[in-house]
Amino acid sequence: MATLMEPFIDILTNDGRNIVGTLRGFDQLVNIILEESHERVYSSDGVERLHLGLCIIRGDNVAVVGLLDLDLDKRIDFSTLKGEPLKPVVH
Amino acid sequence: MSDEGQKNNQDGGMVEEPLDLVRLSLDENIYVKLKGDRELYGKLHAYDQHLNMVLGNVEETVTLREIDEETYEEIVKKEKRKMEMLFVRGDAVILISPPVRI
Amino acid sequence: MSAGAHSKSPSDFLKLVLGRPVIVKLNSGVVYKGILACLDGYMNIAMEQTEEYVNDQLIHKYGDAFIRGNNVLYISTQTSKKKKLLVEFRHHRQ
Amino acid sequence: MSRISHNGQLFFSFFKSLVGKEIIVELKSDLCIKGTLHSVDQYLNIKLKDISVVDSEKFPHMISVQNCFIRGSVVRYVQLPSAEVDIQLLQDSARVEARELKKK
Amino acid sequence: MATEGQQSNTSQRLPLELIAECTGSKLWIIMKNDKELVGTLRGFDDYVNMVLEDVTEFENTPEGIRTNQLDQILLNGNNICLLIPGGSGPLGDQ
Amino acid sequence: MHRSSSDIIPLDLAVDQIIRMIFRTAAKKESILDLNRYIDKQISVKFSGGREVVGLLKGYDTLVNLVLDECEEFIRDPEEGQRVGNEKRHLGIVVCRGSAVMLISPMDGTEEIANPYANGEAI
Repeated sequence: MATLMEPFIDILTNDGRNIVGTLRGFDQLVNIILEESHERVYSSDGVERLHLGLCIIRGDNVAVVGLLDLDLDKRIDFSTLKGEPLKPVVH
Repeated sequence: MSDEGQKNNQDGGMVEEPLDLVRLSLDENIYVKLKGDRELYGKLHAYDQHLNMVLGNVEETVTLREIDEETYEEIVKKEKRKMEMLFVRGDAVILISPPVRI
Repeated sequence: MSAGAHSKSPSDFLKLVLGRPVIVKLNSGVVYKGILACLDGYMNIAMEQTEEYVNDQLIHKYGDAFIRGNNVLYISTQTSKKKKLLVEFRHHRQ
Repeated sequence: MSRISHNGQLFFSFFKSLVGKEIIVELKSDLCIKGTLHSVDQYLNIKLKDISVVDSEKFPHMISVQNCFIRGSVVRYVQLPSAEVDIQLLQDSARVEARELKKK
Repeated sequence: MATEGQQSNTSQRLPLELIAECTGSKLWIIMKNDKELVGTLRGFDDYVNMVLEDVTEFENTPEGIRTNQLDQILLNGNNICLLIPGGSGPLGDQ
Repeated sequence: MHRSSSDIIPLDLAVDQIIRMIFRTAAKKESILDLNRYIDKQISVKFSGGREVVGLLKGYDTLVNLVLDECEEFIRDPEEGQRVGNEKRHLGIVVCRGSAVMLISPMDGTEEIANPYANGEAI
């Protein structure tokens, strides 16, 4: 876990959610603890942010963990950003 | 499980356990049926006990089924894709059919 | 299957059924009929002269077929006898 | 390409030999992520560098992500650069692996 | 899972023992999904894969309950939900 | 962890304690489920796949296989998968497979409330 600056994490879950937050803990089962996290819901009329705060995501529901580049992320205008909701993982 | 060999053809050609059928298909073109109405044709380059595989010059066929809103008929569409070299994760494999063995 | 067994009948069943015509039904409901060549501890199956049925319609034939064990619901020794459709109202008596 | 070691690690070794090459990982949610293979572990979890989502207009979820970890169990396919794969070595390793598994 | 000395009072019924006692008699099996089966239990293993004889398979379809007779089967235990010793199935005794 | 409700602790301290508590419980591997307490009591059991039963707990093992007596299963609507009122079918003595068990709760202390979503408005 980067100690200098808490890493900003972008998680895609198996049920097709996109959760963003500061990484506060994790283990080898990829259980992840995020702080000040929010879910980004993508639709044809912009991105909606649902505040979640401190949350634990169970490892077996984590599909992808991305390291977010804060500067890039800040430059995005989420009100106009269009996108389709992710599909769930189908085993 | 089964100890006595069922099919005895040439050396190493014995099918003692089901995975032997896959072993005998190395470097052969095989048919793979995957979950999610997906089918693959390709040359088998590698496999393991989980049925993870690497296939060469692969053709994938995805069968999409939709119900027509008005007529409630089922519309079947097939989408094909060609890929040169593909790793396939074994947990989605349903069935593998090797070429007919002489 | 492969681990210690309360009674060894699952492995007895396998020895009994090798080389015989079987019906294999998958969790998805798809049915395979053919000669059982061999079987392993994960219920992986190797079959010959395999026929694939979806809703009782023959869809496909394979010379040999390997079926991955995690999909298997059951392996049955016999062609199923008569099929009855009991139209029964789903809500039962108390 | 380094000799592929065995004992049930065939694909772990195979993927290690492709580190630094560009691959496309297709998930069981149909999302495709292109990137440079950075590392792999025995569960075939994959780390990619300099990623880009194929069809990113539709799925802009990872625009500002450069490196990511993908869980092995959610992978459907990995499209590989065929020029980088030594087919003969791969097939031989698979035969060796099969023989070693039968000895178990 | 429970505390080590969990079988403190001996009147406890151990689940798998109850199933073992059912060997040779009818067993009603209810799966996690909509499928049910009834058959004579021949044996089972640690994974509760089961060998059954004279099996009736009950499939819930929109048109009603469809039955299927099978001679002898090896049932994969991983989708089993409920086991009812002496049970006669969703339609009661035929 | 007994603390009087009055002392308010800063968030990051709370976060640290939560994290340490989680890893400590997991590390000790001691079971948090004591089924002994429910022997001969009525319990409700929910399974993955959606089935739901109630019955008297007669036995269990470490894999959470259960023995229930006078067991009844809630009838569910085929499409919706939700219960159809309180309609049940009688099953008698039943063994529940631990691998399918998702939720166990004692019936006493459980009380049914009106379905907050009953008037059909979407969540």
